Amino acid sequence: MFGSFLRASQVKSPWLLHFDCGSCNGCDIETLACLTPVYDVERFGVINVGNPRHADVLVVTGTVNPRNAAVLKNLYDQMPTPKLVIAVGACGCSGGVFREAPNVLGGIDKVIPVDVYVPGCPAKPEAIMDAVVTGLGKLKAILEASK
Amino acid sequence: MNLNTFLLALAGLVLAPLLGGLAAGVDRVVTARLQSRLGPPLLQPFFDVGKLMSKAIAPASHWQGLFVRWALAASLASDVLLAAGGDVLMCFFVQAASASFVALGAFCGSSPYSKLGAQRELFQLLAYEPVFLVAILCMAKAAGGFDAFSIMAAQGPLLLRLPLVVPGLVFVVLVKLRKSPFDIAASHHMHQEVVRGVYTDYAGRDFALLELAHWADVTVVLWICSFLWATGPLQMLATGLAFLFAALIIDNISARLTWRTMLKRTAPLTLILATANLVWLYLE
Amino acid sequence: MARTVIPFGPQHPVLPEPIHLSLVLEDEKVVEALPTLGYVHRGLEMLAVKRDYNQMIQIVERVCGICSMIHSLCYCQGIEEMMGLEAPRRARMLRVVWSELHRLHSHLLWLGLFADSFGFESLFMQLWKIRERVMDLNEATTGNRVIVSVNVVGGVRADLDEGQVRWIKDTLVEVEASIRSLQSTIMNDSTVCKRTKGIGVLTKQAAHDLGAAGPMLRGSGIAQDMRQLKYAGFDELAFEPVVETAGDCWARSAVRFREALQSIDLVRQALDKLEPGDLAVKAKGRPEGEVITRVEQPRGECLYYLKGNGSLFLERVRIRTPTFANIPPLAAILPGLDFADVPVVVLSIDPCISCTER
Amino acid sequence: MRMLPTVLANLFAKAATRNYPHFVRESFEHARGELVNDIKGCIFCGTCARKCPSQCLTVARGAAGDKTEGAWTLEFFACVGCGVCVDACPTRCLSQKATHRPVAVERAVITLTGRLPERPARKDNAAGKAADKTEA
Amino acid sequence: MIEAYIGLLIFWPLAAGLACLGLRGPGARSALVLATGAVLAAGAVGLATQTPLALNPAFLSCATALHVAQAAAFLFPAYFLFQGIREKHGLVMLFASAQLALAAYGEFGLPAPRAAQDAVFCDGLALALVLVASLVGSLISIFALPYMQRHEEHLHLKTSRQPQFFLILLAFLGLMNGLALAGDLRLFAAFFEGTTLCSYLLIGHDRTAEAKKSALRALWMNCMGGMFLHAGILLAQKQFGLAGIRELASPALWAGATLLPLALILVAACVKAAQLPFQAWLLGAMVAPTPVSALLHSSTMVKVGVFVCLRLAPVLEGTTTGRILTLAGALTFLGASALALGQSNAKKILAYSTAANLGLIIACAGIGTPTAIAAGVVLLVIHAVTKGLLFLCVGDMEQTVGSRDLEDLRGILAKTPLTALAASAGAMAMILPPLGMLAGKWAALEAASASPAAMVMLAVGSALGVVCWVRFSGTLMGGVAVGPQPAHASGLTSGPILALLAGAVGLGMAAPWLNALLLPAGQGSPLAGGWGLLPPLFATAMLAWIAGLKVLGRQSLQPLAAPYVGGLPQARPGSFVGALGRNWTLSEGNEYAPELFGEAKLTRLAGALAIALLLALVGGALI
Ligand code: SF4
Ligand code: SF4
Ligand code: SF4
Ligand code: SF4
Ligand code: SF4
Ligand code: SF4
Ligand code: SF4
Ligand code: SF4
Repeated sequence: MFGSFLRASQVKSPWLLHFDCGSCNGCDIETLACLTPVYDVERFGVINVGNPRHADVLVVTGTVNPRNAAVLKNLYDQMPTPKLVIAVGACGCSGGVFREAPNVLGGIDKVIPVDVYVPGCPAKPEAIMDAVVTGLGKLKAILEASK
Repeated sequence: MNLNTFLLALAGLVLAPLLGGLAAGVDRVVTARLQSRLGPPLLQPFFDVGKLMSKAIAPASHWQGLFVRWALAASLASDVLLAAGGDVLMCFFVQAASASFVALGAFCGSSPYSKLGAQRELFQLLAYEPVFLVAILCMAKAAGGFDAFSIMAAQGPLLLRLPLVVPGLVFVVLVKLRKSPFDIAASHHMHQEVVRGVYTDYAGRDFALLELAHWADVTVVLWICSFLWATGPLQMLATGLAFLFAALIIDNISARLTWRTMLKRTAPLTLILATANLVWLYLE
Repeated sequence: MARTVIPFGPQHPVLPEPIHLSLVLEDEKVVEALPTLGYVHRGLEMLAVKRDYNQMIQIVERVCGICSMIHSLCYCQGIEEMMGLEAPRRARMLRVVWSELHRLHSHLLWLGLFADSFGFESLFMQLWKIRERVMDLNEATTGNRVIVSVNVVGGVRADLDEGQVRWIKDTLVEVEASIRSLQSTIMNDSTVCKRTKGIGVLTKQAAHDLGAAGPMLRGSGIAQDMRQLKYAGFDELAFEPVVETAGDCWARSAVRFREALQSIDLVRQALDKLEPGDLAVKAKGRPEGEVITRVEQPRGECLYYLKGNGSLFLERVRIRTPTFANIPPLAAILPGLDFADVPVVVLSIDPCISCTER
Repeated sequence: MRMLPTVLANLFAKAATRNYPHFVRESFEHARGELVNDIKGCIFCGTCARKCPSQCLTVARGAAGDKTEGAWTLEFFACVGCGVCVDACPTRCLSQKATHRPVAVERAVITLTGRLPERPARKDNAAGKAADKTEA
Repeated sequence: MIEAYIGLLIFWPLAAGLACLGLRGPGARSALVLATGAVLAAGAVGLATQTPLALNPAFLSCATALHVAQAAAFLFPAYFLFQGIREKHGLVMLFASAQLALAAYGEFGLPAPRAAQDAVFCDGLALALVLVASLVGSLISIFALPYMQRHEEHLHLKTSRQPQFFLILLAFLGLMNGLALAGDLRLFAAFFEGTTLCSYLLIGHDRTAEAKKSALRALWMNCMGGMFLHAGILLAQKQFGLAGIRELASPALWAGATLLPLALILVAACVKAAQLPFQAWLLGAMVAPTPVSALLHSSTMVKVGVFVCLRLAPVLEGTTTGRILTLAGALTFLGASALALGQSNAKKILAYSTAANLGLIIACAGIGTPTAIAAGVVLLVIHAVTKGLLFLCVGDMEQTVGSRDLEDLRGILAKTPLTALAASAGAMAMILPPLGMLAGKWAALEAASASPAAMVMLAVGSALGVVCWVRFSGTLMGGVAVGPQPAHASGLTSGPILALLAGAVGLGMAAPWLNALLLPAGQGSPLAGGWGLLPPLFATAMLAWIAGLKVLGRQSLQPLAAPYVGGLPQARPGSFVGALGRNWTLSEGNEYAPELFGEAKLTRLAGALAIALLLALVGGALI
């Protein structure tokens, strides 16, 4: 019983860490908007924690450049497993409109594995919420498989 | 120690953290509603703890596990003491020990935010402890005994004789619940310059245990506050909830202050009020 | 007194964007603050050699998502100047409408983040709740909440019909009422004042000498606003820069609060002046020559230098953004602050790193 | 203190939250959402690909060796939804839905193939065969 | 048999000290000191089995002993006066002459008092002091063996001055035992002056300018204390014609009489106990080698003050003098705790905290109820052990890193793990429930219920103490070690530390029972009601201890996480790559809030209040 409660909890309390990895702010403010009254992702148990050691879901907006790649990798490594990564916006998915800019390496999957991609420029808050739900579904499947 | 006391103690051990968790759930829901949000389910805090329990972490220090468990033990012990009708002062000291362990563990951490948080945690302790102590002294004086049972058995509501300790107690509740304007060491919801402050370096199971300890603490604090109107269990519940609700409202209508303001203004002010009440009890 | 070294950012919960400050504290007071940038640098100005001047509109619009519309406005005005075009009057009025809606949502966003920086969560929530109304206006009229993509060289590519005009006006009445209901909290609440009044003071002289821009400049008592240049439709609108004199965080917040209301007023004026007409003139030829154009962004003066060489591709796009101008003043006011005030002061310049670094 | 009326009003009023995904608000009419190509109408002229500021479209004539087939490929992770292609398309076969593009769990591109118009191109008989093909 | 124990307790240390002077070899010295420790321990334990007792051993009750004591009343002040003249120190000269004058008056101006009923009188309180002086004192002396060796190496002395040092150190212990057991006021006064002399010599041991200054400061203040003591004794003599301490401390005697003599003696006690405004001499004592500070702070000197207060406490119950004394003690507790909080110098923290805790004990004495006295005695014992531990640890750490500043002690855990952990544990033992210090504090708070002002001061002071000690402990536990790892752990260093650690924790845990054992003879019941719930609490604490240690064992195998530094890369542990591409070393400093706890301002404020209270103490006795 206790074990199943623990497993159930894992998909009911996604604490997220947002990292702006070279985004234009468009996706950031939409991510932030998710927390605000009209969207209120806390309904799904989401808390925006500022600290990778408490986070379960890493939400990354923006493109990767040589400088922030190291930071992104660090933050990812500091998160305890199991963890999810959501790439938000065209930039996060692929580098978007900046793919060919000189200082851009591309999407964040160049540095860390991505679980859910959220296309759009910027991604709509609804899409970001979809991503959280999809990611948790994915996590649930993994947990079920490992049972 | 007879069987009755033992059962009461056991109830305190088990129920107090659960009640604290429920209070945290109420807090989350009511806060959301005050902000025009729907908010999480009532049991969300339990899911949070369950989730934290099942995370795999690398500890930030080899010592933290130890301190976390000591903190939890101290918090639970203070619950047990209170439930079994023990000495309220001692219960308070035991709880302060819990806070000290939390701070110690944070000192052992590796992140600068953790250590900064630990410093601030201590300043918080410095700010609220005297007020709380004096409030308890007032209760004991008014009720004629230091143990929980005799305070609860006091004639009529203590509030009528202790109006001036109320601001102090609200201050204590705000600090203990980590609510604005006094969420100085570790912010509760929105995150501040100290990141998670004293909690920065705790993660996974350790953090879950700490959360349990926090719940136990909240129960103790609200319980002691409820002594102000202890004419019956329902009245006590209502008083406790009233304090909780007051804290939530204040959290939502004020900005967060700095520890300097807390230490230089709020703490002395509430302390003076509580002391005045104490003196008044003596003159009576 | 022992020193504490705090790495503030690039990932930090109060920082909306990655900037790093190496802070040295003594007694929880800042004694040294060294900023580092480069975490959002994309090098997008260089994309001008790969994207033609029309495609560059979409690129510069993504210099920053918050005042995206004003970036493309500045750029398009520059190209128009280079090519000798003049946007039709309706287009110019519509540009005012959308650019002021952007300023409005940007200021509400900022006020919310600012409230968050001193831990006033419910105020943050309230402001962002109001802001959603403005975002709806954007999405309904242009198709996107944030990156509206309305500007083209020669005019605009979206229009408002009668119903929309009425709806915008009605919505703005409600938005204005909601904003005004928070006025006393933002300007007079005792805890808020405790955290903002007298914190991070930038004197008028220092603001001038260090080249501050936007509300940072106006909060220190200098009445300078690029809208005084009367670009787009501003030549026909009544406009006075908003000025506060205290120079502290409170003054900057007051400037932005009043500017949010001013933007609502400007939108109304512009909507009233809308007359039927063309949306854009056709751009002929290729841009050639050099121009410098300036507009007022929510964060202050933004400057574009454009150089065309007669081909489809510009030779140089150079952008100077307001946050860039505000960093020296910030570095000047940080030392001596309480650590707890660092987020408040950093946010008070409304830092926008993505445009600073591009 | 001054915030008190507001929070109390919030407490007793209905929450502003839209309970997405249980309640989905209808999209605004002209919202620029998911880009779709009615491939039957596409003449593979390549205008969209040339105009796209993100350069996320490729149009190939005579793909797969078949001189009568054309392929229209959208790297949708890089599409910024600006609608420039939609405005530029001569046959108006491109459009944007009002709803946003669903999230994906894998990297993918969308390739649509269709029959090239017979010369001279006539819009009405360009019988298109649409195929959704996703490649990792 | 018991007479032999007492004789050994008092005279063996003196003899061993003299032998040290003769035997200059370090080996012989070590053997002697260790033997002294063994003898004192045996003597103290032997005494404990017989307590309470009243005796008239020949060597203390004979006329010769009294003559020696009477001579001492002249000799000590004369020596002090000589020192004062040599060092041209006006205050020393003033108070020494005053003492001489008083001695002369006592000798020639007053009729000889009735002899004390018992020359030796040992109840729980006296036994507590004997145990403390003998056991803790011996451990400190043992610790001093390797310490002084290194100390002199460090100073590059040509001829060792250790013989003199150990002479005084050991003699001090004998004097303390004598003082605790003396039943006659004149004997008592002689021992009292003896401790003043010893402390003067020990503080000045290093002969630096600073040491000299501090020693003279200690001297003039304690001379003044001695003057008050003599005045008080003489007044009492005049009033009642008595010289027995036990008779003097019986409430019946004082019924209806003015308490002025007692008030004067109490002021003397306050000086010895380094209460505000006399804390300066104790702080100055820091300049001496650590074993000296340890001795002064834990088992000797300052304990004399609280011993006197507790001895007289039964008389004080319910009197104005008692109430004022409580206030004065509480004020010192509050003021010194606040002062401790503002310090980063580890020894200063310890010094202020000593003053604070003694203030607490004095407050207990002022309350004077059996509960309060019991609490006071428990505090006395446990404080001695804990403070001794802390001083030894700080001394060892200071020798390891070359600084006694808390900020420089970060990362010490990696260098001298044993000492650092012991210090950390000692610091926590000062505040943690259910350990003795906290239990005592708690009992004091509840006992003080007659005085709201004292209660509030105690409450605030207690919070200050918690903050101070957690920070102390946390600072030692945190931080990254840099630099080489010097290791010089010798058994003579770690042995006393471990023994004191065991004592601090063990006695702390045993506080409830200890208190029952140590109650002054004929005093009421053990501490009131609340203890009832303590045993389960202890059990919980033990369980948590075990559970925690298990986790510690498991976790010590796990790899550690990289610290959260905003996501920045780390080039090496304890740093981050920050602005200017530089490698920034993560350093953290504690917050000392100087604007609130600044030393100068607070000292002035608290000092003024304390002087007022002491004046009231003396004045109040007149009415
Ligand atoms: S996807 Fe678009 S809105 Fe999002 S960060 Fe990139 S450019 Fe900005
Ligand atoms: S002046 Fe500009 S280009 Fe030169 S080093 Fe500095 S930042 Fe770089
Ligand atoms: S400005 Fe940016 S893109 Fe250009 S060279 Fe420097 S780093 Fe590269
Ligand atoms: S100042 Fe720059 S980054 Fe900030 S909103 Fe404006 S354009 Fe964007
Ligand atoms: S060249 Fe640019 S950065 Fe340099 S001073 Fe001029 S405006 Fe400023
Ligand atoms: S005219 Fe249209 S169809 Fe023909 S080549 Fe040009 S773009 Fe393609
Ligand atoms: S919407 Fe814009 S980015 Fe997307 S394919 Fe069309 S032109 Fe390219
Ligand atoms: S979608 Fe339109 S513009 Fe693109 S290739 Fe097809 S017909 Fe041409």
